[in-house]
Amino acid sequence: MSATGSTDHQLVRPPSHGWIKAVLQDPSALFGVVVLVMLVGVALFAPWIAPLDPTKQDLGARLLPPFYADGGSFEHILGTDQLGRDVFSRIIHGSRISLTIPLVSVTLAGVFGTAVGLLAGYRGGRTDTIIMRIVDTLFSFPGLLLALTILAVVGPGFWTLAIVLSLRIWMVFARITRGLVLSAREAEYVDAAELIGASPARIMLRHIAPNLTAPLSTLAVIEAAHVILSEAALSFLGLGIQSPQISWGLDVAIGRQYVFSAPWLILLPGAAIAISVLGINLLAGRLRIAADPQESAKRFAAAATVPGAQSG
Amino acid sequence: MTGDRPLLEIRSLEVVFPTPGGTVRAVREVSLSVNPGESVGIVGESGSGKSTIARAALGLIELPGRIVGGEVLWRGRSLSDEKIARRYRGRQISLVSQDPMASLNPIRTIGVQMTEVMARHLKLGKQQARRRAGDLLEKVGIPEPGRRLDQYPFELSGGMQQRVVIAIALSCDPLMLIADEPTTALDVTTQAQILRLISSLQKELGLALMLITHDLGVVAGACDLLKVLYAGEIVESGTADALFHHPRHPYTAALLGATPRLDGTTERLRIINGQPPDLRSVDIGCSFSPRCPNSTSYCESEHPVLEPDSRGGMFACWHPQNHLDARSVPREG
Amino acid sequence: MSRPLLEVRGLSVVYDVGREGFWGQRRTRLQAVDDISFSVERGQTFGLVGESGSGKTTTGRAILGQVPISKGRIIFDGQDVTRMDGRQLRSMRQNMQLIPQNPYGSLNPRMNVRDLIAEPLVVHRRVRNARQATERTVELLELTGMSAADLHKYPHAFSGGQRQRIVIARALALNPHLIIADEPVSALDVSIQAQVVNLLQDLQERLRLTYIFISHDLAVVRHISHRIGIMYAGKLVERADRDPIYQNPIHPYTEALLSSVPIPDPTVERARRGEVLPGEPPDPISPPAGCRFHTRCPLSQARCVEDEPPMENRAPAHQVACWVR
Amino acid sequence: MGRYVLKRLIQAALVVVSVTVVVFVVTRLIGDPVAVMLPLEATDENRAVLEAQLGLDRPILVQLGDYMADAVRFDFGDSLWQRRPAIDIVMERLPPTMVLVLSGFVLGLLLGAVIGVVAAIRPGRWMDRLFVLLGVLGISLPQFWIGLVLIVFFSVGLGWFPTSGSGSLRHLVLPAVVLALPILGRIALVTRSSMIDELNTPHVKDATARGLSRARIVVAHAFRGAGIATITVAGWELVGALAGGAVVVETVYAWPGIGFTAMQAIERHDIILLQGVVLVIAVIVVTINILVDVTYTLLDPRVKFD
Repeated sequence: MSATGSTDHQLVRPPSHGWIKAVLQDPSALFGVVVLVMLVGVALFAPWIAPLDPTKQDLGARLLPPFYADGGSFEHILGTDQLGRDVFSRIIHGSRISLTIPLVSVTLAGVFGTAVGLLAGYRGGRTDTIIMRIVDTLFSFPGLLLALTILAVVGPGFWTLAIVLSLRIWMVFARITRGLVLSAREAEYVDAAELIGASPARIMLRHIAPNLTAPLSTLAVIEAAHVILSEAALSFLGLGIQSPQISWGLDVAIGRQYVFSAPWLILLPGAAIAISVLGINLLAGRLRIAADPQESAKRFAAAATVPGAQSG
Repeated sequence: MTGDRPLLEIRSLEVVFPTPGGTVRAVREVSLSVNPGESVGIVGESGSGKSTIARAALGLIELPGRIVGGEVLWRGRSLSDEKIARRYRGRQISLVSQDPMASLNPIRTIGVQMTEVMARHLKLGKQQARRRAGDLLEKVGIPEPGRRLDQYPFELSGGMQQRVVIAIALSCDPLMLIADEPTTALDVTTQAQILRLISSLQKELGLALMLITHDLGVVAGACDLLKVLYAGEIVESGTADALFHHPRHPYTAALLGATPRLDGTTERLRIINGQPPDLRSVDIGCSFSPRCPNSTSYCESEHPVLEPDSRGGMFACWHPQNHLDARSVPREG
Repeated sequence: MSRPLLEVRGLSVVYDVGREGFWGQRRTRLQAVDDISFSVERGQTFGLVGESGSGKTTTGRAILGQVPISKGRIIFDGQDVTRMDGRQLRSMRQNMQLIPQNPYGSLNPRMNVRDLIAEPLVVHRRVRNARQATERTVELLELTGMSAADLHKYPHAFSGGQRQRIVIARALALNPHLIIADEPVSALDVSIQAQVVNLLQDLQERLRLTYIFISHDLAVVRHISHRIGIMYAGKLVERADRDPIYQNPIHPYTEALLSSVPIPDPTVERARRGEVLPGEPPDPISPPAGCRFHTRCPLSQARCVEDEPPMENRAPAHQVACWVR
Repeated sequence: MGRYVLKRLIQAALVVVSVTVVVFVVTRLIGDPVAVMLPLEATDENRAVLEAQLGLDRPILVQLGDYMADAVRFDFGDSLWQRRPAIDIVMERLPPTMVLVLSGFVLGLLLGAVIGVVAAIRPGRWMDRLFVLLGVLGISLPQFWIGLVLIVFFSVGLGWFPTSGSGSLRHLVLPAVVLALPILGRIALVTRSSMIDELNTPHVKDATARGLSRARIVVAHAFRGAGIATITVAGWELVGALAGGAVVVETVYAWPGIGFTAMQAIERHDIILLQGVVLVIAVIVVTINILVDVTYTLLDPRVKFD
């Protein structure tokens, strides 16, 4: 009804594939893409990239500073730790945990949570009430503390860690999926499809599911960042990844004892975590906008308010 | 207040909205003025630019929209100066917008929303403002005004909400009321109540009224003067009687023919073929020419400008209708 | 005339809308439709008119089996739909289709025109292969004034009026007998509204369709309907052929409704400064006893407050529920 | 309304009961508390003694019953490490945690809300971009790391603040800032986004058309609406700080609170003390959730009507 009627039409346009272009034009999202590509690349090719064996001890070369500090050299470009292991190589190998743990946890949580959310959203009624009551209850659990307790009692390890972390986040997938299904079911075109007699399976696959993919993949990216942080924190506290496996969080914990003499042992592995998570979160922020046409129209409007910005 | 100086004057206004698909030219070369006590109806379909004109009249073209030409003057002073606009807005020019539920803040009481406006413009104290708010609610026909002040908008029906919006609009004794589709969200019987209320308040208080609507029926009884908008331009203006009985522009005539009437006699409605133009790429010629029965190749290449006709009205058309009754225009069948 | 295509007898629909009381011990019920009856002849249009909350949309939904019926019968083509089992119902439903109000929301933005229009054909296995589906889609597009060039476009490429044509084509895909059009033109501009109304009339003639035309707009209803029912607060208050409704309305509500509709003619508008109907429709959760209109009715009497007026014949084929008139 | 309150209370009780059961299942069924608590060289006899002492030789349901009955009275048994009631230790260590968490929370909430509101006033401008980046940083930096980095710079390098411990306001600064960071980040991002939505609602635009001042529109209209989302997130963040952030931050700064105690209990295999910590935190978390719900009804009149 308004003069901007034609912009309203833009809002109901399906999310187009122009989002790749949009991501690349946004410097912070581009940073995120670069970080993610590097994380995956480094993790995949760690043995070939790392100059030295990350577990090889050299007690003669203990606590060597990185190249930029006094006494540093390019032989151990980021210095060595208290056992003379090469920090650069350890950071490169540490990326593997920071990639695999979120991959496993988010997949487990995503598949289970989405299934539960679909069930609740589609069946509705009593099923929905019971499932959502359970999900709400789990949301009120003291998360990290409970995870610590489980890990302390069961004993740490890759799979325990991955499962405990997925236990903390599956409810998010369940709740979001249910919300998406419910709002998609409200859509008039779903109602229209029901009226022409389309089967529940068809309605689910053809009319509801396409609404889920974009927001759920964005959610997976956000939760991956969350899992990386939790893994690092648990490993730092000594209840996550255990030596001789390599984790950035674990290395920071080791470096802690040398906070006065060898601060790089804290700064560098921690920076690896920070940069990875920052990159992923920045990318997720852009993906969220790309997944939501309304959000991107808003973004366009906001960009148009900046003098000199593109105006179509 | 002198009667001969217009309150609101819009001169050659041009407003654009950038969108991802191109820049929408929402309002093109629109000029109009409203004198004290006058009731002006602005009629147009969606996308015709009518709401943008309402916003412009309040100095409220919001980003990303931009005024790229012309000016809006309130009693001779430009409203593009935000400081000036802010002083008059809600004080001398008030707005009643389409959806009362959306127009009121859902989580603040009606009393707060009424008194904050009076505190701002009239510098009234809390008690004074509240008393005046109660009086205003009574004036717009809301029963138990004292109790209503402490209620939230969702506790009222749509018709009552719109009365509250009208009460807020009148709260600072404005000179002009802009009503932008004030009854579109309401039921027919409520619409009749609200239209009656606006008309009687306008007469009683000597307000100027700018009534913006897509519904020819709504302006027929409430306005003395009309402007017909098409694709961001005024294509015809004049007195209500002239426009309804002797439309000159083929669009005005076609709109009348397409409007179903309760007292109509024909089985078939007259249709206007085609769709309104895409405002992102407006033709050089007459915007209505692709849909116009009178259109010639000349219309496609030459843009008609508003010209006065013998009865004091204006129209922008190369091949206007004759002085015939709209209803005698042959109907498509 | 032969037997009507659709008969609605004593239809009532009650919704559960929540719980009440300190512990939520009472269920709140909303009687959306209360004991209404009407019939629709083949090839004709029945206009169902009312303001928001009057129950007109619910009535349409109940006929389509979209909301559970708490009382009454729906007889379609001589068969009682309310007594059918799942399979019979499924095949019966193919004969009734809906045209919803909002052409912007009712088309899946991720499907192109071909997939949208062919969906009913695919769902009900009316076509054997993609080629047949496309052929039939083109046929339907042309029937509704669109063209084959639009086949692979998505809804966002169309204006409201064009989308409503796509919606109509989709509704016609299964060759239905009855079309329930729920405010099909109220989201459209006047110039487009006329196109769609005329298209519906043309299609009715060509395909011998039967319509239930649900609308709040008495002016539009007048142009398309043969017979009209007026609803107020879940009740049908007046039912008659078109002309008597407009020329000799009997129920005071019908009269008030007619006088509320503005007429696009300043001379007429200025002349008809009659009383405006005061007040607002009652709360559907606790409607007033007696005649539901008595709270606003200028003619209300003691009896109206106590007893509910039955639907009675006032003239041939003209029924009214009112004690006073 | 009564139904709503009752429902919330039942749900709160349900959360506490299920946390209790989960802790019981984890410690008694999945894990082997005796093995965890005893040194490696312990004999079978030592085992039997400890089992009897903890009552682990009785049927599992009897154990659960006793356990629940005790838990209701906050009796979790004696800490193995300190040989005194676990609840006493927890209660001693709770106040420092509350001081830390509340100061970090208030800092994060206030700064985050202000940043979010300021950013939303002109979306897309450099100020907004800077604040968004700040917000994303807040939620991206690992707390244990940023805690150590601050120690490296401000304690080791500049000597402004002590590296660890408690006792003075100066001890509080670094841990409180670290705890505040993710809260600030999330609150800022959420507040900004809901402020932008709110500033674009028709009622805010119409308030502008009524000539209200920009300040009044931003504060009394937009922020009041956006505040509802902020409160929700603030509730989650407070819970997150208490049940997660505090453990990490207290460990980094040796802050003698409940999180530090939990880590000490784990190191000393003191499962009884650990479960005491978990259950007390669960009760506090549930209380916070109820408070958030109450705040809702105060802020949004529509909630009262369910």
